[in-house]
Amino acid sequence: MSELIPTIIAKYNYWIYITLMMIGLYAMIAKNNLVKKIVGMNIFQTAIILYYVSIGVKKGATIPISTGGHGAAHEAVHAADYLNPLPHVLMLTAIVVGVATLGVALALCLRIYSRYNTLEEDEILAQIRKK
Amino acid sequence: MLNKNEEKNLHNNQPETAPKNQSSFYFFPFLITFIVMFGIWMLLSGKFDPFHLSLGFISCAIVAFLSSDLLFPSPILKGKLTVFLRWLCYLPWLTIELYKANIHLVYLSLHPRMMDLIDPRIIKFKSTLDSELGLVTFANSITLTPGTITVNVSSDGDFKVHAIDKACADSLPGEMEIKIAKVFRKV
Amino acid sequence: MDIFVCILLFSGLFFLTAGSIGILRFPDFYSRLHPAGKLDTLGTLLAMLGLALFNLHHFSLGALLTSLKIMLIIIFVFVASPTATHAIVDAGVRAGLAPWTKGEKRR
Amino acid sequence: MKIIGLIITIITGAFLVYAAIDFPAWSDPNSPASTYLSPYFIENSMKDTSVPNYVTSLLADYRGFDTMFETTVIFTAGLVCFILLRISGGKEPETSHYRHVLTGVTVTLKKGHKIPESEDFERIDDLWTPPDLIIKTSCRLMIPFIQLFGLYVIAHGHSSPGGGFQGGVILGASIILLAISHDLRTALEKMREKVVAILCPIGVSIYAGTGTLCLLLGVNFLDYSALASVLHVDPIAARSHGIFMVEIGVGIAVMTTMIWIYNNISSAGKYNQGL
Amino acid sequence: MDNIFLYSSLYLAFLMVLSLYRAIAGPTVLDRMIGVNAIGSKTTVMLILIGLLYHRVDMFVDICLAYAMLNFIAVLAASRYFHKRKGLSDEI
Amino acid sequence: MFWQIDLAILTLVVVTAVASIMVKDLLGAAILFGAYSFLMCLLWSIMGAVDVAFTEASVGAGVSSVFFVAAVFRTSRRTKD
Amino acid sequence: METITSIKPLLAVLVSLLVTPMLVSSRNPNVREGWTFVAAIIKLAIVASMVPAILQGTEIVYTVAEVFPGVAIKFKVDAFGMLFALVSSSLWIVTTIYSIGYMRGLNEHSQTRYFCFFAIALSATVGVAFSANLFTLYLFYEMLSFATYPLVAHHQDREARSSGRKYLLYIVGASIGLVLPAMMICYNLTGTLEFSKQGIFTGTEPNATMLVLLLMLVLGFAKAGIMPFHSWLPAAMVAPTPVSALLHAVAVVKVGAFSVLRVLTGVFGIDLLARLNLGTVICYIAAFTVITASLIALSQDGLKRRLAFSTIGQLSYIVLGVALLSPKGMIGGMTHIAMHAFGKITLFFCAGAIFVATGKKNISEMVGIGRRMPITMVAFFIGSLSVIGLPPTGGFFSKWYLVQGTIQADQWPMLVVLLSSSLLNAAYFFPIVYKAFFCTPEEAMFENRIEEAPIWCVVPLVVTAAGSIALFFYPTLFLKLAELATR
Amino acid sequence: MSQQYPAILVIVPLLSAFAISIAGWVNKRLCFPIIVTALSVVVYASIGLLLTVLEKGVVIYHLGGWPPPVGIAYYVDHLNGLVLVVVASVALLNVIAAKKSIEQEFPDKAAPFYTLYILMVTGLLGIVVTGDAFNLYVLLEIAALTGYGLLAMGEERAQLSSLNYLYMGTIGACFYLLGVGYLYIVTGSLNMMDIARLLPPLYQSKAVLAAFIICMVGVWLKMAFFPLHSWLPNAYTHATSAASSLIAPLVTKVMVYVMIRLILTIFTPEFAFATMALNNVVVWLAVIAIVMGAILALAERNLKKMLTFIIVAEVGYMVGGAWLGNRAGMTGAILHIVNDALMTLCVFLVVGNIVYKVKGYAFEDLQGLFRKMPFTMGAFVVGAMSIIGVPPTCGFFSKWYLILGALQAGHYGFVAALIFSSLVSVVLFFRIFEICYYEPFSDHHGHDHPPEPMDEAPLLMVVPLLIVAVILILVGLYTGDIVNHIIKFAIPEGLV
Repeated sequence: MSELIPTIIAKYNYWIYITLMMIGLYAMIAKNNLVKKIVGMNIFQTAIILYYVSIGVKKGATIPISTGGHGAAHEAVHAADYLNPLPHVLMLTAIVVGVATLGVALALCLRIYSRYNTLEEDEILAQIRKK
Repeated sequence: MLNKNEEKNLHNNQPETAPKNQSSFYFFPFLITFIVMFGIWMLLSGKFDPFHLSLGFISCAIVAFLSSDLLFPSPILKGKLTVFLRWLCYLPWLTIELYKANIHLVYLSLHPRMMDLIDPRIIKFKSTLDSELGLVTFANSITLTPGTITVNVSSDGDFKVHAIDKACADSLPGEMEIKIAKVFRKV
Repeated sequence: MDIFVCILLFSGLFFLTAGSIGILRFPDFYSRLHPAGKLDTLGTLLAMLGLALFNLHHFSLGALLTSLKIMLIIIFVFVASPTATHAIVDAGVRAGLAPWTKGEKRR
Repeated sequence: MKIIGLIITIITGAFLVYAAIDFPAWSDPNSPASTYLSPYFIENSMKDTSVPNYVTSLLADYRGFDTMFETTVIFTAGLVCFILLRISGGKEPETSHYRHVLTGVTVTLKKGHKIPESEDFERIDDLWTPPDLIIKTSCRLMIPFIQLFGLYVIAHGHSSPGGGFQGGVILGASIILLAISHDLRTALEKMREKVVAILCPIGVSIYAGTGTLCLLLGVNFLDYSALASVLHVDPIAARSHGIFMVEIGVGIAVMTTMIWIYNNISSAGKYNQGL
Repeated sequence: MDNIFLYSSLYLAFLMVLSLYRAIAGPTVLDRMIGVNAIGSKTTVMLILIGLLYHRVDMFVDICLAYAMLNFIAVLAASRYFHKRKGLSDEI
Repeated sequence: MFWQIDLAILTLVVVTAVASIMVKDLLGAAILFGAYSFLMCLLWSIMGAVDVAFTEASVGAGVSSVFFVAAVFRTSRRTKD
Repeated sequence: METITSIKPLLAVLVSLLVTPMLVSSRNPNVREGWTFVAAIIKLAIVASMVPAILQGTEIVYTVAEVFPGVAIKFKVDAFGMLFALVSSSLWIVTTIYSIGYMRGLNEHSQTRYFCFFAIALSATVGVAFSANLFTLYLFYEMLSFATYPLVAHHQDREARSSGRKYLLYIVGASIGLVLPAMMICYNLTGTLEFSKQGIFTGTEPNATMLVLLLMLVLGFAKAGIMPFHSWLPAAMVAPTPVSALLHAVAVVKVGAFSVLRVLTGVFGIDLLARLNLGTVICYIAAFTVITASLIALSQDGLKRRLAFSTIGQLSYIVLGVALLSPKGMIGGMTHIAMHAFGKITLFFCAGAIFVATGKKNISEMVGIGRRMPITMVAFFIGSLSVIGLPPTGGFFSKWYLVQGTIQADQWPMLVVLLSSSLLNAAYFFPIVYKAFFCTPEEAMFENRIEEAPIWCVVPLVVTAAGSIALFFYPTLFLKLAELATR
Repeated sequence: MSQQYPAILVIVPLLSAFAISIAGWVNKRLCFPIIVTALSVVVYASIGLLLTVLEKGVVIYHLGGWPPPVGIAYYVDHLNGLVLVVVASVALLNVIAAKKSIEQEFPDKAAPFYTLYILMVTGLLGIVVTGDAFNLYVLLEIAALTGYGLLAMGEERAQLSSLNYLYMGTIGACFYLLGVGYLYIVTGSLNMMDIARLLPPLYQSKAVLAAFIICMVGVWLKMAFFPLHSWLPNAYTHATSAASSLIAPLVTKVMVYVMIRLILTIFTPEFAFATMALNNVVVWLAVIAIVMGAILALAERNLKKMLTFIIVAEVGYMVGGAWLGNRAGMTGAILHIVNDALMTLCVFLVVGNIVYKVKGYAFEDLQGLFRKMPFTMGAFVVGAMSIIGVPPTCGFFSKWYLILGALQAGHYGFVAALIFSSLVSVVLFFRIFEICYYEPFSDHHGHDHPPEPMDEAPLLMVVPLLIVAVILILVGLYTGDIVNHIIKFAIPEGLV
């Protein structure tokens, strides 16, 4: 028990990312509405982004932009002073991919709606089966 | 979609200066937009080396080219500057009004028997303002000040306002309209 | 200076608090918009003003510009907030929401 | 389904929790992620590319290849929305509506008839509602500033947060705001469909083209230092400029894609009255 | 001063909880919009506070501005929904 | 990185996420999802990931919510869950 | 043993395959059948040209491509393969003539398809005959299975389709389900699949494995018709008679028997089988098949069905002969491939000719047919003599050797089986012939007027009947080949 | 120029995609020449790369001039050299064959279609060639997004199935991303080789274990491995023929490649097979996949859907083969990537031709096709034989290696499953042959149908198809060379 609490606190971000991810996953599996699933999908993606960003955090470091500005190229830079920029870069990509997926998914929803006039998966399937 | 009566009503309320003729290009609006934009650019950028300035130049030109007709829907610029200056002078007064109104609202919010104090209602009145910007300023000012929110404005100056209690409702149009009318009066 | 900043900041926070409480307590959608539209605007305004002032502590051109940028945000909020409030209330009217009148139950 | 979902979720979650026990503690400065590769970027970014924002240099140079594909992903999304939703022209609707601007009278015409070109009438759709005066006016005043801000963000990606993506999105959002506050037709007059559709690939091509230019100049793909000979600057500055060119390409692509997707979704491909 | 900012931020987070209650509880969509809008205005302040905490406020101002703009656009878009689709039959 | 704020916002984020998938109205879900994204943006700026925060503010929160609303506008708000 | 590398085996295989485009593209039936003839004759010529070399004891080898380490698509012509190839390619010519008569006589549809797949089937048959390893054999075996499917289901009606399905199910099911894994296991155990006299196994493998492998391989080549994998053959009799004749008396079923023999001699090796006493197992399975099939044949009324069950029984002779593991028995088994082929093809030709001329399929409807079609029925008589194994037909020699083999191997029960089955053979063939010729005029179902089938049908059956008799007097070629193979 | 091949491989299709997109607004007739030229260049470059690899060994290309752990690098070794050639040539052959049907099905959206098509090819090529774990994710998303678009362009149900694919695909990609994140948190690197170098001391870490499992689950989702396969059949069935004949041969195969790359390169076989000890579970899953795929295919009365279930079974082959944990099985899996891509292409092109002419692919639409479209159906027979696994065609040889691997691993269940699925394929395909071979039953109607005249698909569609059919046999005959000269070197020495 005495070890458990520090573990929980030291990795709070990781627990939350798992929670969020599971919320998203649950929504994607269990929800019946297509748009709801998309919401779940986005939560799922953001959870992963949260995870990555949490990797990049460093105690006592500042944001990954040089304080020196353009001119001060040759001052010594201490890596420990700055946050790890790599996960940030990766996550920029992930966010953009997320919005791209979102756009495509919504476009598909629109097409489906115009065809079946509903967004509930079971109703759509019932319509398909009837044919 | 629309209720028939309402549709007619709404249609009659139309402002006349919907941005049209996007293709036409006027030089003076362009220039003024450009200058305003460049000012903002310098503020935002904070870098005054040639590289960034030239970037700013290009950016401002792009924005001015794209959107000068949004900032200045009509090419007639006479008196706009005066109006703008007067509008700036109006702002401090508005801030004070805002402050006063908020004190009242805080009182309402935090009062334990708030439900008894308030008496919401929707009132209608007609404003004498005729310029579009004037109407919008007035509407936004109403929204920001004592217990009132503009629900709807027509281009003729018909206001529909939601007021939180009777006192607030009674204070309209009041002093504010006069002040704004002063700002937007013809030069 | 710090005290002045603190006063501004805290009064801003105070208005924001009142706004939040107001949003919770007012009985219907229209009346809730009052605290949301006004108190939040003012609260933001004051708090930001304080922060902009604080930023001028170590005065330099950069700091001044930053403070001016914060002022820019203030102006933006000043224009955008009533517009957003209006948009929401307009939506309520179009949605056909009847305003609460005295004596009704809280909605 | 709900129970199955719950079970799957719980199992997965438990597994992930189990795995997370072995992680280095959060915000530990000595974790491998913070000590292995990232110091290189932090310490050498200025030397290699003279870009103070490490994220930007990493994004557009060290891992520029990723970013190129990221932009392509955006472009793809736009294209997919287009291909899925856009109802291609040629089919005239049964009835068309025109509104007399001064009186607000709506004229409905059967197929085939047309109103002579004039200032007084504007084409509207059956879902038409008048734009709100306050929203319209305040947005009209805001849009140029938003656009300027977007351009500023693109231009200053080197030294402050932001860059092509963010600026591009803000630029796109300004046009979307125009469409929201006025209507889609107005926005389309600003940014025609064809312009959007052509600018978008051009934006990505600027990125890929910069890389190809480097390749043609005899070094590896996306190695901006080759641009030194073209721009007459030293290789480090050339990298900085290369990054800048790339950011512009990204900005254009992202802006147009956002507009493209919005146009298609909000009008369901009909390009009439939008949201 | 940092401590003041830190606790102010925490306080703002607490205020967000209050606004979030409105956003979650409803009862109408419009109430949710009010709640979200209120969260947005608090967030702008908080972003600046964080910038000050990092001592890099110049970097955060841009985000703050963009945030304010896009929050505005999002709220506007949501309210425009009712502009075109009046009420409809389902819950509002 | 300020763990106190981080903690508070993380909790809020979870609440918002749950709310946005539980709410029985798609427009409400879209709005709450917007709030979720904005909170995420805040979270990232707290963690010092300014560029990610910027991108999330513009892409994730702003444009995504607009897309959502547009899609809901073109389809239906009705949902059974 | 000397080996020669020559492309001839490949050519012999490819000839009929390459002619198919010509068949498909030719619009005129005469041209088409002309091509078939040309191919058949070239094929026979190529095969025959290799005979002298084989008779001198050399082997002809050709490797096409190595597909796995140690496994190649490779041809090897040895005496046994040559025997089989010779029989099938020479009978192809005869069958082609017969096909023309039969198909045109009945005005059948889709004749182009028929001739095409016939040609492909022949390619595959020769390929099996010449294959140098189990893999190549399997390849051509599968090819044959698929190529004969359209022939079996040629009539396209319900019955033909269901028979076709049954055919595929048995043949392909057994080959993929049993042969393929068995082959893989062999390869996994030994690393090679090459046929060789002493077998590919080292002999150290566990007995149970060997037994399972043996059963998988022997039963897996279901074309050999060993029970319980036999029932496709009667079903396949819905095919046009030339198909039944060549394929189900010569090519296909003999391919099965040939493959089994190859497996027994080339993969396991006689010595190993003898040492492990596995031959007896096969013997008993084959003997069971022989007796059962003959008994079933007795009760069949459909002429072709009776012939089919007869074939099942006769095929097991071949397997039985080799499984005796005695040299004489092996010679008997191998020559039986040729002898039975000539005999049985004659019988099928006759059945077809009867069908073409009268439309009758059942034995009970053939009373007195000898008066109407004397030539056909005489040929039928000769054919049945050959199958029973009575002189003066070639069948006598193979049976003679088989009997000697049983004695040599000390397998007395098998001798009994052989003799009793010969009796049964006689019992199901002679009544037909007897009823055809010797019946009272009241019983006769046909008018007393000679009306043979078309000349194209009659000539082949006369030729093959004559061949059967000729083999009694000149059996040396086949005997020599069989002796070479057992050496 | 030859040292730039890895870049050209991706850049040329990418740039041509934009060119096509623009050309679509200017002059539509330019699109097809551009795409064919670009893909030809790609094929040329990929073959050149493979030859270079065969000659000199692994080719490493530093993008942006940054050396590997810092920047992104491309690694081309024997494994992906082979897959590259397959991907490129399948794409080229398919686009030529699909031109007519694209023009028929969506005349006004041909240009965006071509753009998506070539972007997808770019994504797939990139996935195959990249040496960076995160770069792979981005490319995965490109391939996936284009895939959603292409698949959704089909008939009515296509959108729903495509949306389901999108959900599953996103989860899969996210899992993969998460796995990469787990690797990153323990190693701090993203480069595959670098990770492989850093990992061995960490093999006991739970995070690495989780990373492996999560990556695998993600990739399995993407490739429709058995319990996660539900999206595939509908998505592929309802798509247009031009799209499905690109996606069906390539996507699942490329994902199998990714899996093999993960096993062989990032987490070395020692970890995957020895430390994890999951072999048996996965192979049994593969067995179930094969059996279920076969059984579900039996239940279908629709050619295209049946083929999709066969794909599910084939995925089982490859996954099972790779997880047998020995050299023969791995060889079989890699060989099957090549073979399955080709044979799936073959049968899907046939479906495309049938749809072009007959406008349907339910079983009842297929009657009398052999007479009507002899060349198409001839190629179909070859493709079917290959799927069944009849010797001269290539399908047999990969099956051979798979069975051999299973025997060596002592996994008889897998052998049985392979045999079973072959038998089921026989039933499946001969059922179809029966229908299209014979004219309709004449015993009900009494009157004879006049034989339908030959009505073959256009030459542009038939010629690529026949080429594929010939390639199927050629690859079969030259399997020995492929295995001995390429695949042998693709598998690390450690795997016996």
